Amino acid sequence: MVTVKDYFSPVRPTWCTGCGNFAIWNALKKALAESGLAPHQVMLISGIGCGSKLPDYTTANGYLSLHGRTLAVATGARLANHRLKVICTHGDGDGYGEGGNHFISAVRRNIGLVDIVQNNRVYGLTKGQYSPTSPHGFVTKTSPQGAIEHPFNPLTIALAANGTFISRGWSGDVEHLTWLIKEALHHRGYALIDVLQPCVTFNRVYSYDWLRPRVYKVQDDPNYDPGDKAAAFAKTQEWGERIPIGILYRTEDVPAYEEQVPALATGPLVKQPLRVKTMAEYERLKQEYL
Amino acid sequence: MVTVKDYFSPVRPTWCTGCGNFAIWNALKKALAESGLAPHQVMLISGIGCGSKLPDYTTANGYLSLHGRTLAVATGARLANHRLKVICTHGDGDGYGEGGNHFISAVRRNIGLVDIVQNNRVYGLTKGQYSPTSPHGFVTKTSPQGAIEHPFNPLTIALAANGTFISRGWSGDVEHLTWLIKEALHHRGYALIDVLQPCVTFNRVYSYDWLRPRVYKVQDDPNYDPGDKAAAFAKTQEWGERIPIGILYRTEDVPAYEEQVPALATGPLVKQPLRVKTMAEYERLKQEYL
Amino acid sequence: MSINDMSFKFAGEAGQGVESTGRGFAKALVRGGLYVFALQDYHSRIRGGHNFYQIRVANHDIYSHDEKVHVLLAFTQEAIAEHLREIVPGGGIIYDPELQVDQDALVSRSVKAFPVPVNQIAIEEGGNKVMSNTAATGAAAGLTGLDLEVINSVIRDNFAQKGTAVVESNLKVAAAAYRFVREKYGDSFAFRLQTRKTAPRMLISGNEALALGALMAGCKFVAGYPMTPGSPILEWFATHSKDYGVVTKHAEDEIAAINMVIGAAQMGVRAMTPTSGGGFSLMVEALGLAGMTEVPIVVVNIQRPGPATGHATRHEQGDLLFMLYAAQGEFPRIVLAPGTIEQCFEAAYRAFNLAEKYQCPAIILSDAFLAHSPRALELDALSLDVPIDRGEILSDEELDQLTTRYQRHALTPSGISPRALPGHPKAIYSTSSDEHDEYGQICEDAAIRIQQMDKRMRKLETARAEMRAPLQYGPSQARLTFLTWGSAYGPLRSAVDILNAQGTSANIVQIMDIWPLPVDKVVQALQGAKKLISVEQNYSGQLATLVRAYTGIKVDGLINKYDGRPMSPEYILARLKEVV
Amino acid sequence: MSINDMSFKFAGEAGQGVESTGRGFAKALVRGGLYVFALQDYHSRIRGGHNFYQIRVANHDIYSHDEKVHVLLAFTQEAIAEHLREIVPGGGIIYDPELQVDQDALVSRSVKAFPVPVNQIAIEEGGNKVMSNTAATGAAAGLTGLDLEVINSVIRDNFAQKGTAVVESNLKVAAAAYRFVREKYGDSFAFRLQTRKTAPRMLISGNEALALGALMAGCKFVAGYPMTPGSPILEWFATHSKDYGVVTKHAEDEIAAINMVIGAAQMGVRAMTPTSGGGFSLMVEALGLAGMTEVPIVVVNIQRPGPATGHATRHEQGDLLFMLYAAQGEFPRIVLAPGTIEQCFEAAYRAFNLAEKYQCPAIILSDAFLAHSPRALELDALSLDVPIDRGEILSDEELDQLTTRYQRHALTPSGISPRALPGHPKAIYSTSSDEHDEYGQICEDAAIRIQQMDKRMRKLETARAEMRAPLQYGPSQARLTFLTWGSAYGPLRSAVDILNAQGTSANIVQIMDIWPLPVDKVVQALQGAKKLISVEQNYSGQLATLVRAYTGIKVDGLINKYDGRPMSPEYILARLKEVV
Ligand SMILES: Cc1ncc(C[n+]2csc(CCOP(=O)(O)OP(=O)(O)O)c2C)c(N)n1
Ligand SMILES: Cc1ncc(C[n+]2csc(CCOP(=O)(O)OP(=O)(O)O)c2C)c(N)n1
Ligand code: SF4
Ligand code: SF4
Ligand SMILES: [Mg+2]
Ligand SMILES: [Mg+2]
Repeated sequence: MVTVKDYFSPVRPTWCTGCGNFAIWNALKKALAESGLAPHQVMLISGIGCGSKLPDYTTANGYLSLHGRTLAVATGARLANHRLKVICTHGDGDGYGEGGNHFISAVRRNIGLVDIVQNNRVYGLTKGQYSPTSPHGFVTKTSPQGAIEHPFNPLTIALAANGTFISRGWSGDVEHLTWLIKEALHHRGYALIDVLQPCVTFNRVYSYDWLRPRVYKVQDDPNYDPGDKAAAFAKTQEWGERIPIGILYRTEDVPAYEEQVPALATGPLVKQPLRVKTMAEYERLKQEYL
Repeated sequence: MVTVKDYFSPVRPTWCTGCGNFAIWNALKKALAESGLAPHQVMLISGIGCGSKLPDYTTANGYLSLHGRTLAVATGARLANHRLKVICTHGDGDGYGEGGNHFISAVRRNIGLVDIVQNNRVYGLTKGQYSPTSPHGFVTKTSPQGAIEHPFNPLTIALAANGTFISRGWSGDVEHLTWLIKEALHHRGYALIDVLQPCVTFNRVYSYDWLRPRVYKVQDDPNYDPGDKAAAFAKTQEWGERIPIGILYRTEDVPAYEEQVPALATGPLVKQPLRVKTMAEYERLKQEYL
Repeated sequence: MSINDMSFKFAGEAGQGVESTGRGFAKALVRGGLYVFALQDYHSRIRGGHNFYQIRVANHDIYSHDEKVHVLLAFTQEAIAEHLREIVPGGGIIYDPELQVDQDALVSRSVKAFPVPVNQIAIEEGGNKVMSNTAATGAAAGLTGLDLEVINSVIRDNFAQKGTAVVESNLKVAAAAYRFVREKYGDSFAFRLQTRKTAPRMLISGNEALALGALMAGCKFVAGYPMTPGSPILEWFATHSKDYGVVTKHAEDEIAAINMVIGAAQMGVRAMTPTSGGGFSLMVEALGLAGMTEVPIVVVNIQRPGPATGHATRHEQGDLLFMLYAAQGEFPRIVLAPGTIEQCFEAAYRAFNLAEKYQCPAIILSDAFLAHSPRALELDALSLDVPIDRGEILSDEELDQLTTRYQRHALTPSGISPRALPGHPKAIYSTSSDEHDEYGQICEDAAIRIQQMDKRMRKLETARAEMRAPLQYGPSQARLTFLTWGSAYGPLRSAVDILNAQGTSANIVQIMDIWPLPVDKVVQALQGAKKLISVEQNYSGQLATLVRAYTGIKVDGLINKYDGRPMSPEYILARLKEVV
Repeated sequence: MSINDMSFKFAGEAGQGVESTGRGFAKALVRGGLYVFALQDYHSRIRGGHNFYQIRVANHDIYSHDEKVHVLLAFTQEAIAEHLREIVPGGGIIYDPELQVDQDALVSRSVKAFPVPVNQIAIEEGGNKVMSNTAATGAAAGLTGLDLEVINSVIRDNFAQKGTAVVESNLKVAAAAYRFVREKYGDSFAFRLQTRKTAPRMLISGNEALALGALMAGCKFVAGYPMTPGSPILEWFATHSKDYGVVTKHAEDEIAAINMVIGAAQMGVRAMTPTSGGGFSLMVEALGLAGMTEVPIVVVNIQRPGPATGHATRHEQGDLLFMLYAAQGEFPRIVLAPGTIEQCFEAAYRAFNLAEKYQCPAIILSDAFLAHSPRALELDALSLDVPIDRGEILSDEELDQLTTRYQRHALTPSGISPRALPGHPKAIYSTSSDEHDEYGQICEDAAIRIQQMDKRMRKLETARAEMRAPLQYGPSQARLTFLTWGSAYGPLRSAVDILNAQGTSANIVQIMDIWPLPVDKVVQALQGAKKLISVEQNYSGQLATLVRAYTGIKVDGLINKYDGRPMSPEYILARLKEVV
């Protein structure tokens, strides 16, 4: 039986005390264990940022790539070995800033990844510049007069890009987040979990105290239909006094990218021999040029 | 008085006979002339692709940048000289593929650009690979079994990114497109004009004949309110038997990015002297280090 | 009368089928037992402009075109204006009489006019003007006395997909044009072709050979973003993807492409991304990622003229030094620069071995000339002799035996750390683009930094020992030694043959294994040179710079070219007069 | 007893204010008329870990830290364990008695313990434990006999924003700690500080000087994406943006940043993007765009250790050759590599002139050590002597006179084509990243390609003539000549001073104007060298490679370092023994 302990690592996180990443880390390990996935069946892929250090603190296959390139690396990894659960953990700067193009592409592609975005709405590791999800007017080192742009709403964008699993969690509720990750692990295709992650050092606005009273669970409303796109659109736009968390949109009707690639029909690419009938193939190919 | 002739150039387009780019080119010149803008008041910025060659065929300030970087270059240009009308013309591969991150950012930023995307739903200049807007199942040189991804819907994405002017034109109706460009030229902030542009060589699906009977003008319906986001969301999702063109969403309530930059309050950056009071400024700055 | 020694030039607008017709004709020649080398020239536009396809034919293997044309197949008037001066005296032009041709100009150059109503023949015999190209090839066969059957066999294969009716019409058209020419011009033409009996041979370009080499090496994942002249490789794999079990991904951009390749390679799959210089520029950061995390990837840069967009469809070798130093920091990489079709295959085939042995990125640096120019090759020319070597990968059985925590970046004398592919319960590890310790954990310790740097850089020395000596061509003692790389080798080889035939002894040192530079082997190859001249398709003589930087040997002269058009033997010989 | 010649080390965890406290103390020392050089060392994490800030103090200008510490201000126990061995005999440690300190270890090294209850003082006198750092500085002043007033003046300035109450509390805390130490330890400490009367001097780091230089050069547009250690420049401009009329843009990524800069520069604005190696890697393609379209831009690469993410907060000079060859194809570029704070200013100030004169990208290659290390400078050390030169820009009046179509890329002997800024009715033009003709129109003609390539490359030769000779330091005839670049100059200078003092004559040739390499000037500077040793903070000796490639001169030895920590004079002298 897999337990959370299997995911323990001798390396201690370097996150600040109180950082919202601890909750995400715990929820992830719990969700994995409760889903019966052992560390060697899991590949954690991240980028660069505070949140992206998560795989370094976890016993599981892991790969800390470049800032912003998480989803591209993960896509290649997934296509190479879709027997492993490929899970991304990266910041909002990584995922929606530097990695914006990969984000939209991963969504449209419906590639089988669980994408946990540690959305603290700021650049943590580089010490507090505004991020794509920082609110208009947010004052930081690179926006001393307040950010001019309006924030990037990952959930609405994912919906617009035909996302198939669009959800939000938050660091203040590990149980709920654990549930969310488990749901995502069962999803067919790309599952976005945007996590409201308080950064206690560089973002004093979106604190636990600010978020806690606002957050509510969409799944608490039995009438909420996560299959209704127009309703989901409205829900993803909700922000302020009330902030919805949970699965805002979901469909299992769209096949994952890797289900549609002919070369993967016979199993994971990495398990296939380099060449089955080398000489026969070679001769056949050369015929094309005669 | 400015006339279309002012925009004529000795260089002849290299586009294929029947290419939808001719109509876009004509509409643009007409719209500029009818808006009373002279060629020296206009800066055309493009990337690389068939459509991106437009500035090379036009007498106006022009800059053909790199594939995918159109909007980034244009943003810098606009911030450096917002007295010039900065107009982008580039393909769907350029704008939504390689340039996807810049697209979302330009939309959120509401930077004062008119962005004409020559959306032929294919890569023309590189001879026919599928593009981000190619439909699922589209067979090309890079998708012999049909494209797996679901297409990128630029209008929905722009709406999701808080776009302020979201429109669609088409090469089959130069008058309407001219009107659209003129409207965009008056917009405060970023104006997207996604143009259905038949590529007669590499995209036999989205031909004039396929498009003509489907296209209808949203502005023909007096009840259509381009200020209603939910309605616009639905409208942007419409595709198939009926394809809406015109201004699907518009608001003039959001200031353009350049209106909010303190350094631009006194006029275009390029017109400001390098340093006003060199020595005084220098001494003041050095004080910071004493 | 000359037999089996001539050049054809098919010339016309983009959209007129210049390339496909030329290639079809070249294929027919190969099937007829002849050797051919074909050169393509086209503009970065889809229709119009002026393109050509030039085919040199011989009885023996040839590595280059030259500047003499014997038969011009002109599809436009411009084609004649453009190429008339290239036609040798006694050569001729095949064209439709609908074109206005200045006969005096032809006469003054002793060029013969061969008007053939190809359009009319196409319409009358085939029912469609598009077959005029088929008529032209039939005419060319008739004029040179080539057996029509070799043309017919290519028609049958090329149009098979379009159905028997189309095949039949084309055969009729070709035959009619052939007859027309035989009847009208008989055996009057001095340049003739005779088919020969040979074993079947391939007509294959550098890009095709490269793709084939990669596939045979077991490449199972190709991601890329279209960019001329790299895209044909991506498209080749897309076409072969299903049948040969290769995942091929046209990605959102080049950055995604290389990072996908890294993700796939990290999982244990042989993976590659093809591009050109501009796309490579976008891949630079990820190159360092592969270097740091020791992931074996293959990156293919098919060079074209820069800077920036430059000349999209043309030729240059301007990226050599860029390949060596691209990306921040220092890490081992392999750079192979093929100079012939065979070497394209070999480079691709070897690159995966080298990448996996040294667990680092391997770059194949080819170029547009090589990419686009097919040559006739014997079926056994592309050798699979080198066994596939995946380097130190721990098997499941070996991993089962592990008793201590797996060290992905273990310190070893060779610098190579045995790899475990992710997924085994005994070898769970995480690694990072940050500097890390032997386990792959992020680590800022100074001593460990040094260990890991030393370990990685040691691989470069290990690899250097197996990098191959430069290829040498020509007499070992010579008055002139040419240093070269990449496709410049082809025209240079022809030029050197001419020099030696004329009594000026000359030889070639061609470096294919560029990095890590096998310094000793290069010094050995160059040290006897009496006069050393670098021949490169770039402005600054990049190989000469490289060789000087690492061996201290300075060339005596540089023959360069940077107008987007490949060198020819004639060009080299003319420039040689200036530099010596 | 030693006066005004010692080093302080503030050491503790990230989040404890090590850097701000250290910098405040250094500033106080400068206000006290002393010279200081400060070194920062921190981890890529926000809290925890082990950081330090080391301040060397002297009566004369100093260019480097060294390995001797006289006073350690330990904020954690780890700090003592980590740094005890660096403390000179007779030196001491200031720490809060709450820390457990192994007194025997101190005694065995003749290091004195100076427990000061900084936490208690902070709470009792200031009401808040955060002021313990202020207490520590007060204590350091007390121990060394430094006039408390210089500390107070910094406290007043640094806390002014937080209100008088905070200022007052800090002053009280500092005074109390000062008193405590004076009372308890008196004048027992052998290393002492005496303030001196001097004109006001600045304490300024390389990044600050670089930003200041760029601003004074008239840089009006800065776009970037945060990346250590380049981000402080972006942030500096963001802070000064409003007051000095600079548009500062934190872009979506580095690719956007450089392309925005190109867009702005193309319009006529002086524009710059700061980054580090990883960000630079992403900018490579656009560098070629600026090269091809002849747009003057300034790109700043503050190097850190690679490959890939490497050591984000540490130091290396591993990107030199990358800067020279980055991007496909060949085009002129300028590369300046400052080695001192003054040169950081100068490089930024000159880069804009050079970029605009030669209408090409100019790269400033600085590094983390330079970026992070402030030094005391005279107010007139950063000279504005070079006049601003925008190169050949046509004025509105000149443009009014134009009678023929404007040629953006006109052929000229210098290769420089007079620029018209977009917007004038007489000079409407469009240009392209494709190869183009003189007007900027896309053009595939071979002759025009050659003309435009030659024209662009001519600029490189024009520029080469004005590139400055290497800076030479030390006696002109010497037994040892050190070749160096970048911040290695600082520690090397100290080492050379020591060598000369010890009777081994030694001098330095520092190359700041890297590209186009002023070959003749470099040869002249190096040709007399008896023994030439390259000193570089990288693995392979990149400057040595560069010099060999273009001058043929080979160094006799390499002193390198690649552990992320800057060199020290001691390190250089120790390594020197190995290489000679
Ligand atoms: C190409 C590149 N650009 C910039 C950086 C510097 N960088 C490191 S982390 C980071 C941002 C971190 O923000 P986010 O992704 O939101 O993660 P967080 O630290 O907030 O968890 C940046 C810009 C980098 N490592 N690589
Ligand atoms: C960095 C880079 N990658 C790829 C290319 C090659 N390329 C040129 S145009 C083009 C795509 C053209 O498609 P699109 O933008 O839709 O324009 P269209 O030709 O269809 O008008 C590509 C991939 C390039 N020039 N630069
Ligand atoms: S800076 Fe913010 S995000 Fe980073 S570890 Fe600290 S609290 Fe967490
Ligand atoms: S290929 Fe398509 S887009 Fe390009 S010019 Fe031809 S028709 Fe137009
Ligand atoms: Mg963040
Ligand atoms: Mg297109």
